[in-house]
Amino acid sequence: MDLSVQIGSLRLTNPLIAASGCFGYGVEYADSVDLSSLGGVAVKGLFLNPREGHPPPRIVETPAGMLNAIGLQGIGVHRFIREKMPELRARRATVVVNICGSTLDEYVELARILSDVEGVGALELNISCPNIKEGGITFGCSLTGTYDVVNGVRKVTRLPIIPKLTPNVTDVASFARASEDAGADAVSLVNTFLAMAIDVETRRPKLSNIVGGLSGPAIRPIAVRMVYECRQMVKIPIVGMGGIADARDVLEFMLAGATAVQVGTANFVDPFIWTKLLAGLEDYMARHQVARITDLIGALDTGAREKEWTSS
Amino acid sequence: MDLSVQIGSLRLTNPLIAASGCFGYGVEYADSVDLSSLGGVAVKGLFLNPREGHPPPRIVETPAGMLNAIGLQGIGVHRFIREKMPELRARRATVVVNICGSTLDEYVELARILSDVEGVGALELNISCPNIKEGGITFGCSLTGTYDVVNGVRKVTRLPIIPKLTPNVTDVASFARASEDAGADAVSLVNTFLAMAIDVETRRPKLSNIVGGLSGPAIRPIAVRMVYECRQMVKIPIVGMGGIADARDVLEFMLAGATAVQVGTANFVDPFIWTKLLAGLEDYMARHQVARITDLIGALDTGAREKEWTSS
Amino acid sequence: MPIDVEAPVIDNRRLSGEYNVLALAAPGIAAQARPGQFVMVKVGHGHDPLLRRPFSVFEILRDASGTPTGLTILNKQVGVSTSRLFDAAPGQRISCLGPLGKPFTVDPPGEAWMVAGGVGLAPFALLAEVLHARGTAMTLFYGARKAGELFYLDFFAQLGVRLILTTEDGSRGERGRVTGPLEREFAARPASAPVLTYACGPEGMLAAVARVAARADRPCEVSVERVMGCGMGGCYSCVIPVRGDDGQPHNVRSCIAGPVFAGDAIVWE
Amino acid sequence: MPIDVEAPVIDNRRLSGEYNVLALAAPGIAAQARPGQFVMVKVGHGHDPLLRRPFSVFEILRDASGTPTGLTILNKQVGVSTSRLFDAAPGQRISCLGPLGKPFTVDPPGEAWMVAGGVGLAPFALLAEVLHARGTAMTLFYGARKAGELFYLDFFAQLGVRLILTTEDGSRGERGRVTGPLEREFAARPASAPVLTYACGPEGMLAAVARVAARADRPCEVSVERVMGCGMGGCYSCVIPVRGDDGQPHNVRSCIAGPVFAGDAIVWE
Ligand SMILES: Cc1cc2nc3c(=O)[nH]c(=O)nc-3n(C[C@H](O)[C@H](O)[C@H](O)COP(=O)(O)OP(=O)(O)OC[C@H]3O[C@@H](n4cnc5c(N)ncnc54)[C@H](O)[C@@H]3O)c2cc1C
Ligand SMILES: Cc1cc2nc3c(=O)[nH]c(=O)nc-3n(C[C@H](O)[C@H](O)[C@H](O)COP(=O)(O)OP(=O)(O)OC[C@H]3O[C@@H](n4cnc5c(N)ncnc54)[C@H](O)[C@@H]3O)c2cc1C
Ligand SMILES: Cc1cc2nc3c(=O)[nH]c(=O)nc-3n(C[C@H](O)[C@H](O)[C@H](O)COP(=O)(O)O)c2cc1C
Ligand SMILES: Cc1cc2nc3c(=O)[nH]c(=O)nc-3n(C[C@H](O)[C@H](O)[C@H](O)COP(=O)(O)O)c2cc1C
Ligand code: FES
Ligand code: FES
Repeated sequence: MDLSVQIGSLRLTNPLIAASGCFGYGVEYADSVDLSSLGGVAVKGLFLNPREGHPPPRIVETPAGMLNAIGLQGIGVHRFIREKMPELRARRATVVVNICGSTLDEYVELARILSDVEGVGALELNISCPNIKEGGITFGCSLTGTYDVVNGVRKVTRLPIIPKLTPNVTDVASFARASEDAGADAVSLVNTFLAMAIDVETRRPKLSNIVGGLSGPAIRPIAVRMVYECRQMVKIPIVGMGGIADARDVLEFMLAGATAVQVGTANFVDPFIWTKLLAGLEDYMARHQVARITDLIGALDTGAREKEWTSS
Repeated sequence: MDLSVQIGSLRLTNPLIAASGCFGYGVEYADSVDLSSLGGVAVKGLFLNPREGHPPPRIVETPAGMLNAIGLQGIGVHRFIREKMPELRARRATVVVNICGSTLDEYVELARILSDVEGVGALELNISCPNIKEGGITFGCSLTGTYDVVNGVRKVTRLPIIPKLTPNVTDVASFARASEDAGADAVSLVNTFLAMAIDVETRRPKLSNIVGGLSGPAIRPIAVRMVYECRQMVKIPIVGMGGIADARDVLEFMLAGATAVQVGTANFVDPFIWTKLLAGLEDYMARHQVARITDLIGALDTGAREKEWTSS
Repeated sequence: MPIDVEAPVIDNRRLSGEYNVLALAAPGIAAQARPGQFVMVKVGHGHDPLLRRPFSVFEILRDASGTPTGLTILNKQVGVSTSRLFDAAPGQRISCLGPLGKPFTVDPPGEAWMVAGGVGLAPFALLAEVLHARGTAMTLFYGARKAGELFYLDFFAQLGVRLILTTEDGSRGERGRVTGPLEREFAARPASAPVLTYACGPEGMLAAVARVAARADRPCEVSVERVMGCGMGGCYSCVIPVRGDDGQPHNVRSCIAGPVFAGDAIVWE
Repeated sequence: MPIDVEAPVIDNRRLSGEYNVLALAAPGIAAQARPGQFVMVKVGHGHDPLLRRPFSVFEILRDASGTPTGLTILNKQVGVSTSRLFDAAPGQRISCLGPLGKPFTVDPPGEAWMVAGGVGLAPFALLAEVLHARGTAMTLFYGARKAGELFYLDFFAQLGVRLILTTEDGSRGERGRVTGPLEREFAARPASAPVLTYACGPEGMLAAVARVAARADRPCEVSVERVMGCGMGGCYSCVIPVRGDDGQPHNVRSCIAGPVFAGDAIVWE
């Protein structure tokens, strides 16, 4: 049974990637989870410089979902390379570095710096974080902004680059297309949905930042639709995510057109989810006699239904 | 305690409206629910002519939500006026007629016809149904399309008109603005989110229409954010909806800026929800000494927090 | 008029690894329920699962004086909610809305044939009880996958119901599907003998029964199972094509126009 | 290393209309847990509620031979999950992940003062047991809203803990807040007497305790309660400002750098 998938020049042993911002820098989980057993580890979004992020409350639970407004707290790229990369290399993790800039130049600079770092497997361009004002999502909500960031980064790196798309747009597939045109190796989607929750007793927003990003099972049906739309529009691989909580959900994204998936919120609920997901995929492949998991990518059958009945 | 609210020239005895497509033509519930106790009843979306809608499966449950692709099955405006309006009048329901056209002219024609019908309280312009190909959402996803439909209808009716906005856009507030500019008395939002679900065992979409609209508690945080955004942009009343399931949820939408709300999916779960919602609102108003519910509209407090502690 | 009750579980009897009979204290619903009607059930709080699920009223429970005290449902574990119903503990409360839908005609022309496939047995316990009280002669054609999935046979036998059983693996009764013996019985019966056939089970079976009955020129009523979002006519999820006055198929809400339909009204796909 | 157990509920003891002690069979976690550590608990299946909730390890349960068999949590009903924990039935399984977080220092300089506000009592049962085994002299300053919300007094008394109680309504002990007597005790004690103060409760109380201890020039450890999404360092939801080497406040994840911090490390808001 072959679970490996390919994202540009990067081969993943399986399609399961820990989603950025939901797995710390990976090292936090290194004692509980065999990092090398994951397809990849997307580390928390990095700016050039350290950031403190937003004041708490930073998360709030909603029906089958959660809002977050972390505000991209992080140690910055230099400390990341110094303090975290050695352990990630030692644990043989396939590292996807999620980068975020306030300006186009910052993305390019980050890409340049990371291109020389041993053990970095791919760059995920976070142009879709709904929680910060500067940069990020302003690129992700504009087709030319998206094109420019991808194109700028493309010029300075041979690492696979994966722009991460926001779902807060009318036509996400056009952003996938702009990314492809600009030379992206893949696109990943979705980042979180801009959302809010109010404490009616105090009449205040439940998050200090007023708005935050919705993730978790609640958004899965929208995310699957978006992956499906992008699949019709681009040829490059799609990394799908949004609410994956079991192996069936992984398969749903893959059938809709994803080559690999990321798991975010569900890791909070179950840090040991990875072996369960892998077992579920293997069980499915065995039951359905699927030799290579790549055979499932985009294998959604939209034809007519057969009719048959048993005395069930 | 005054629970009444005003939408254009229409006074509602309370802010609770049954959402279109989730309450049949109202008459289905007339034996179980006192229709005159509701702020309003938005009837199932009507075209000029009868429609059969999509083949089943038409709904599928998702985490804290559901997808539907009913395809606007309906009896058409003429049979509605003949067969349903008499009972709705007899039950003293405040009727909001949700109309849908394949062309601009059809919206205008529907508005013209309904303007002369006794007992019609307002027109909700469904320019946001994600489940049909012709018309509807193509207007709702274009600012000029939205403007044109509202403006066209405005010219032929003095009934309050409420364009219903789709959340499947980058900037919903700009659509509220276009509606206001075109002469709408209010806007309602959100209609459902375009989404899909796949049966991984059969590798087929779970809905016959492949995609459908996501509703229910799952979407509430996104819908509340959108109401909040529109509140900053327009002066006309907002009718908020999306996942309301208890009185706290109603209050959340009102604090975010809604003058009235609609309840859809939750009515499927609990057809007797209306008295519970009303009781919840009254309890809140009593506890917080709110004399007029209109005092709560947009009363979100985004200021800083106080600090205090007790030995709890 | 349907009512909604937070009904305490009185009893949960396992019939097999998949089937159980759940008894709910819901006197108000029980007092109104007629054979073929259903209830919409929600297990647990929170929004996942979100929607209610439809279940036929299986039996009416009564106290010593005959006053209805509750009802049972025959539950087959197939997914989230049915699994929770399978595991429900006595005392637990389950939200139960009903009775809903159009019942069977309990005024058959002399003889009643009930055709059940699997969990499609559910509406027939109550129907048999009501028809037994009227003195109607009854036959139950009952098909299942295997012998261990044929339930309540004594119950029906005690009401004087003639049992004709089939299993797909042949482990009890005739091997094959339930429409086989049905066809033979029709053929064996003079065309003038007054028989009303009732059927409940998978849709393919219902279509086959309707076809067999039509061929034999007999009336038949089928109880259909479409995915139901509300059970009250609110959502239009549960439609089934029914031939209209214009001779054309029209989508009709099976929750309020059904779940019981004349077999020849439905346009089988 | 934290482990995840589908722990059966052994016992659910109600202490009041809001508080209960829930005993869970989780030997693997119990064997590792140290005072001040916590577990992340999820009640029920489905995605609503979605996230786990953090709870201090209250007591370690042991069999006759002293081998750990499980743990208890002291639960206060405040919302969805705590209500489910309040109503949990023996036999029910509850997903329990732990032990997590940095424990208290169990090596106090002679004397240990524990300061608990309300449900902030939770980490001190285990701490008292461990310190008792070491022969450390202990005092518990314990404040609640009213007498009926002061629990486990006998438990602490039996371990030789001196009890200083306060209630907000004066129904038991001193009226007012727990920091009042704490301040007085500090004043009464010679500055050279070796005392380590531990505090757990609402953040305002922790800040006050830290202030009082600093003013008395004593070390203190506080266990903070921030909303936690994961408990493992994954989400950055649980941060608290801690003074860094540069003298500036930096947001630090309280789930892995805490929940126990030196009182003077935290930059109280
Ligand atoms: C009028 C009527 C009467 C019924 N009576 C009985 C009965 O007496 N006993 C019994 O065991 N079952 C009965 N059913 C079927 C029962 O409603 C479904 O098995 C149940 O809804 C499945 O719920 P779930 O959460 O376990 O499954 P899910 O996890 O939701 O889904 C599992 C499977 O069940 C199907 N399903 C889901 N929801 C429905 C729905 N609302 N209606 C029909 N199928 C659905 C799905 O398509 C899927 O294939 C009846 C259905 C109808 C329409
Ligand atoms: C390290 C730590 C140890 C704790 N130990 C205990 C304990 O031993 N006993 C006990 O009763 N409680 C303890 N708590 C608090 C407990 O976690 C919350 O009361 C619980 O999460 C509320 O869950 P809920 O679903 O009932 O409330 P919800 O319905 O989710 O919310 C109700 C209220 O609780 C607050 N809350 C929600 N989630 C959390 C969270 N993850 N952390 C903190 N507050 C939250 C919300 O802001 C809201 O005001 C501890 C918290 C932490 C951080
Ligand atoms: C707490 C939290 C922090 C996140 N931080 C980042 C981030 O730093 N960079 C990023 O690209 N996405 C971030 N995300 C988005 C996730 O990577 C993912 O796109 C989203 O949560 C949807 O997946 P899920 O439903 O599986 O969580 C964050 C999400 C959460 C919940
Ligand atoms: C089954 C179903 C049918 C619907 N039909 C219509 C419709 O005909 N016209 C319309 O404007 N909205 C329709 N909607 C959208 C609802 O009116 C509402 O906007 C949406 O469901 C969000 O609210 P909720 O989460 O409370 O259901 C429908 C929704 C559902 C679930
Ligand atoms: S189930 Fe909703 S209309 Fe029939
Ligand atoms: S709770 Fe997730 S980082 Fe601390």
